[in-house]
Amino acid sequence: MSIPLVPELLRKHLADLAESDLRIDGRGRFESREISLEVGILPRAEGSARVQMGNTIVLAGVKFQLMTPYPDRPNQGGLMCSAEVRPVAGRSWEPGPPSPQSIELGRVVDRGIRESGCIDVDELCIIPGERAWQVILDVFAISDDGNLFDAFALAGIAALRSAIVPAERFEIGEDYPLPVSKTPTMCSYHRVGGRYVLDASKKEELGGDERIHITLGDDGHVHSLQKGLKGIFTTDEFEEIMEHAIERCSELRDLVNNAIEK
Amino acid sequence: MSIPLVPELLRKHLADLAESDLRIDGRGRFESREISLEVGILPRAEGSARVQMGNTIVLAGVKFQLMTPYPDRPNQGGLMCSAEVRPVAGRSWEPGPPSPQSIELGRVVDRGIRESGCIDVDELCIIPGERAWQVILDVFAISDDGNLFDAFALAGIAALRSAIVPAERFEIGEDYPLPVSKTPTMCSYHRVGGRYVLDASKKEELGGDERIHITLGDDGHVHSLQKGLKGIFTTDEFEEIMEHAIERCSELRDLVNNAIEK
Amino acid sequence: MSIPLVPELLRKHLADLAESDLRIDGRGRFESREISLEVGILPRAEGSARVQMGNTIVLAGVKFQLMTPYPDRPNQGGLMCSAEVRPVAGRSWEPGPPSPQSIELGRVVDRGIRESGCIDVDELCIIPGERAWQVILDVFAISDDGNLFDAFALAGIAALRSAIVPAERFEIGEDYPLPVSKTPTMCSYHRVGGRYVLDASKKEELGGDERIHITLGDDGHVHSLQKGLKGIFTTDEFEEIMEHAIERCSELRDLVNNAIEK
Amino acid sequence: MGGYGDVQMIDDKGLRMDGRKPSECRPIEIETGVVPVADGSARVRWGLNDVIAAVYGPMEAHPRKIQRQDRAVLDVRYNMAPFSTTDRIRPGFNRRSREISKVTAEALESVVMLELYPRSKIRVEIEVLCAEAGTRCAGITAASAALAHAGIPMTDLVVSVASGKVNGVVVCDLNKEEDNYGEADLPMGILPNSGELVFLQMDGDLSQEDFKIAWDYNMEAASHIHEIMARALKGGDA
Amino acid sequence: MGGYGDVQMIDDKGLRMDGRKPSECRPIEIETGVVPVADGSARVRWGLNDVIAAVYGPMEAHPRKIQRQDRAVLDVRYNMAPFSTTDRIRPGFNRRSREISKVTAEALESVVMLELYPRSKIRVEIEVLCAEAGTRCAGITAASAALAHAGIPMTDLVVSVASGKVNGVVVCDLNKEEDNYGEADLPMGILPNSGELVFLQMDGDLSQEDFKIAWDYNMEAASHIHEIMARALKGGDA
Amino acid sequence: MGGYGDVQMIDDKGLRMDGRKPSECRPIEIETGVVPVADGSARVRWGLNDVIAAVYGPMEAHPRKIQRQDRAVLDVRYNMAPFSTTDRIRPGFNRRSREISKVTAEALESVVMLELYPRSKIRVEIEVLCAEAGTRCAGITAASAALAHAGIPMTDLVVSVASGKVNGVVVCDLNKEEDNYGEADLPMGILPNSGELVFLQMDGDLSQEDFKIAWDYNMEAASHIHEIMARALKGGDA
Repeated sequence: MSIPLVPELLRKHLADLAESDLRIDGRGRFESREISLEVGILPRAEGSARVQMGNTIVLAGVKFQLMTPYPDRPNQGGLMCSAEVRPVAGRSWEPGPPSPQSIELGRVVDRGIRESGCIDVDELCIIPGERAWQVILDVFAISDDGNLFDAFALAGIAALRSAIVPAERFEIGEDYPLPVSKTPTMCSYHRVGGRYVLDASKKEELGGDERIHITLGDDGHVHSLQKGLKGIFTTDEFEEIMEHAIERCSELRDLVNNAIEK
Repeated sequence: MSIPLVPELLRKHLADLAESDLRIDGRGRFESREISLEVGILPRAEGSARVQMGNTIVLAGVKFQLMTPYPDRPNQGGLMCSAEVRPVAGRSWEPGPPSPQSIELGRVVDRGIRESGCIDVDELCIIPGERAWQVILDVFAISDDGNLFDAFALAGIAALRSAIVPAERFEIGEDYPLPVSKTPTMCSYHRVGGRYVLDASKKEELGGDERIHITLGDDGHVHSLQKGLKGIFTTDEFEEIMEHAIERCSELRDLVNNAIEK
Repeated sequence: MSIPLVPELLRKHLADLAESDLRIDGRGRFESREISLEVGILPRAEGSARVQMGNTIVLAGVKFQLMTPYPDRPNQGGLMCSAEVRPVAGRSWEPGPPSPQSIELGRVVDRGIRESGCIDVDELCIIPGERAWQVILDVFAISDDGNLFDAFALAGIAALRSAIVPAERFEIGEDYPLPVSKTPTMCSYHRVGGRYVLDASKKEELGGDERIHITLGDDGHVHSLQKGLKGIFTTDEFEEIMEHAIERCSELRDLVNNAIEK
Repeated sequence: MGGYGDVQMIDDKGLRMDGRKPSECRPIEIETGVVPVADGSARVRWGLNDVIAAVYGPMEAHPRKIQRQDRAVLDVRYNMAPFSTTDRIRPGFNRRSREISKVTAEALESVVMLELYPRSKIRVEIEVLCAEAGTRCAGITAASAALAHAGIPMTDLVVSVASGKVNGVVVCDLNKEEDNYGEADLPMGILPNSGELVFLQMDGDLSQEDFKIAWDYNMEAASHIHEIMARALKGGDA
Repeated sequence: MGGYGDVQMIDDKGLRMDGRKPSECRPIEIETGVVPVADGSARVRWGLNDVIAAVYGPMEAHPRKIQRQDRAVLDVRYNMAPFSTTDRIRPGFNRRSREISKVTAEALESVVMLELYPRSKIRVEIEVLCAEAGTRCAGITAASAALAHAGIPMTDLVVSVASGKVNGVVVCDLNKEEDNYGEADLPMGILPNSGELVFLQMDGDLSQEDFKIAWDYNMEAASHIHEIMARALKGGDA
Repeated sequence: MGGYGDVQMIDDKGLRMDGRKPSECRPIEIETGVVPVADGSARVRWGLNDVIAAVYGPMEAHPRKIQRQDRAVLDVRYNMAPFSTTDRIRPGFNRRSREISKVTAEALESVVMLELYPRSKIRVEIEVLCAEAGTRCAGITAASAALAHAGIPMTDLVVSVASGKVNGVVVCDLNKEEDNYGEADLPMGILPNSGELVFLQMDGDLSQEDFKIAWDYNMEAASHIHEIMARALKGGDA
């Protein structure tokens, strides 16, 4: 059966499938695409990761810079997370200044990592008031076949966990692994055909409605939430996906741990 | 009688009224709309003012920052006046980078205040060559029903005159009122229906020609002039409005003095 | 005979002329338009030059600033070459951010000068790690009738060779001529009517194909090359124009030397 | 870990520094018609927050490429005035404002009957004149009131409020100090008639239990805010 | 108060540092045809000022949204070349240039018969190559000459000149030192045939009496500049 | 003169630090299909360079003003990922990238049969993921392979390679250290079937004799790279 390309027909098609609890690629409602995660794949970066989820592929790279601490926080280094989507990643991503879509993606990924407190900026201080490390995480989409949010968050935390502080290159002691105390992971649910599904593909995004992004920490604590796009949802619907997210985020955390230990 | 919306018809209508020395809202040629001026209305600003002239409403806020004096002027602080019109203020104000209209408005208001010398930047110096105050005046349009220039200038000088230097917050002594030695005020004349009128409404601006902005100081000295828009005027015409401006600017100065003394 | 304005017809016309080894303005294949070069023509610049090649007119000005050397190169000053084309220079130059055409022009001219090593940035250092001269060369098109590249390069090196370091104005000793150890010159060949010609006019540019820019140093050494625009060329074709360039660049160098000595 | 544990924001009786109970909102006032030249407008004063929203339209959408054949475009801008905070805000591009504008637009699109105005545009301008924690909630609330004041048909109003956590206690509607030293912030946009949601964000650290309490506080506060809004709109939607 | 009172710019005989009388202009030269590829062009050398203006058009206005059905659009840009001043000027956006471009355009629109060229555009490019006080006046004057040289119909020429005040004395056409230490500057754009105005700005501090003197100096200077311009245009408008 | 003469990059036997002969390239691998959602894509690993190119189109060109009635528009972007170099690269406008994008586009336009797709657009996106001298050559090579992989008709492939000079010796395909201390760099874009050129740049200092040697090294290397590319494309063009 061929898949319709016109958004309204695609929408109808997805709704029809949903009636029988089916998805366009045969997955179950809360079934994700196959995920692979590799770390240490970018020789010029101090930490890096590659995530592939179906045909969605993203890279993350960590770089370090020296900075002067801000006067009002002399004992702190910095963490910067940057995530723009360049037009290489798909037909719909246009060149030009960052779109609102791209800004939202970057900020939600940033908050999930930052708000978990997994990087202690106090530990990044070298000499109070004078020198500190600035950690810069750049996440980069190679191929967008849907659900960039989860791929970005996963690649981002894995790249941080694999990062080595390049102290030798800056002539301030020996290299050492960046301390990362937690492993926040994100999972996202899109409303497709009227109900929420996990890990939507690009086609499901195109024919779907609002999405909800949930970032949970090691202990199941909530670190970040975001509802995106036009749509109305109920407390019951939210509780159902939160329940699933607790389980799924834990699986993703195991995936990161395994990749790092390799 | 209904007011025409098409510019050319509006123009004609205004010209017809002018023949009988009438204005679209019944005012006399040199009669302004009702003005109200309040100061101290923005809790986060160190000085503030609100001006309402008919349905034109603007706010001004003063903030202070510490700066390092410029090497070639080690004994001087800084004064910055910023006035952009955001799209909240009316249907015709578009989002985007500052339009030429907005830039002209900001610069004319800035010059009227700056060129009067009402703020002595030498008095803003704290430690020569090291620290000085930078005074930042931001003027902001809430509702543009014409003659933003006069409303901006009035709110701007009133906000400055009401400002308290926040020395305590920056831990350099006690708070004290910002010294403002003069009270420059602006009044603007638009050519409507062939002759100049005071305090044009938005409709009069739309159906009118060039405008002249006059800023006078306490002693009737001229501090700033600007002719805007396409149009030709004579020396006689200018002398007539200058004569009126001397009186009007003095009334506006009284308005500021009264608001401050309250 | 009138010259066609439609690009395709112009192209055809130029090809027809080329068959008889003719050019649209009667020149030989490797014949340039008349060139005039003057230096010292801009009173506010520390060095300056004006080049006219037919109806192409450009100016170059040199300014000096004090800079703090970069931490990793404490003994070096700086050289910056900037060349944008503003819309004054011709109907086809649009206002707005620098076009790719303008960026290429600036960078090719910059490389020709920089890569020759004619300015020794070590000689620009005043106090190692603290103060050095930054030399800024700005090239500016007044009238573009084709071959801005060669005009820019010629005006640029002549302005540098005429420049006086304004040490007195900055209170660090006496003024002295900027040391310029070489005189790189550029000549450019456009494919017009199927074969390369020297110093193409605007019409030839409009009806032509790719162009090749060659910058040679005092000893005939190659300092910079650039092929621009769509087009395919052979090694033999390149060798022919390189052979001519060796001779032509030397003539242009004499022109600079003569202008400076005057 | 961190210093904020030392700042005592909740007293022995379980009350907050400004005397509120954990579930209690700051005082809120809503007023309409504050921008005379707009088609609809509202002002929300909420603690020290002072936020106005103005609505222009429906009007022709141009350039034509932004037009939608089947509905109106909702063009929402959230902006903080330069003098709205302790440290002056530089005008211009701002990633935070862009994101808040986007999620605010998406919340409002969920209720505005855009399909009634094909090929047109409705502009919603939110300006924060004075800021004290919770400006995005005040902005969404003001925008919803301004749309109603402009007579734009909506399936429901939107009220927005945030609960959070401070000194380990879940509290509703954080003030500035609570926000500075707080551990989490959960803003929501709620349809008061159905209890459904159109806006949700969250930052910080909340256990699943605390999260549920914060959620419920927001739901309760939404009813309270709705009463104030309905009064301001003179029973227009209640 | 302030140091400029100490700098003596007017000597015992009432003459200025460069020997001029208070009402006297610096030397002015006007030349046309300086940009061969333009439809019209002019160069004004005025003291050390060296300013060129080029005119392109009337040409088709595009994109179409900028077209006016009943007249041509006049697109004016004033720019200072990076090497035109003692301190190099960085290329790029500049609020001062934008404002001068705007008021210059409005001055010229007042005389150019734009209604003869509906839906078209006329570009006027003003480039300051060397600057010494009064560049906006030199720019307007050059632009007016360039428009005439391009054969664009105008109801009158525009000449522009500024008077000001230095050491308490009103003087015409300030040079750089007078501008640096001066107390006021009053640039005007004058139609030489009618004595009417199309451009007016002023900065500084002038009493009403001094203001009138400065005004009259400008009017006189305008006649003088007009003669020079008319000669340059070969009697084209005189 | 200068310090680089002291760094010995060529050993007694005339071999380079990484063991290569002067005329020898670094190892090159080419792979296609690396961007699954693109219409064509290729990855070139070349020394430590890791560069991908993706092709989208032919697709409708919009806005319409960029359309060409007689051919497709080739829209090429070269970009370095922020983590591709030792010092992080800030995203955003970059004059170097703009120039490389332009010359790359012009090289490819010389072979892509654009006239087959009037009014359409072909997007070519080149992303440098890891950089080690010669990224523009790797980018052109990857783009050419990606266009072939997308099935876009071309009159020939383009392979690109640079030779240069280090310690006075002409060498092919400079690595990072050689590039840092080198005296010249001559990148060329070559059509492997005809030996013609579509891309040429050069920086530095080369005598006419050395220049000819570098030219010939590039020509030889082009054949070698062409073999690798043809294998990657499964004989698609060989």
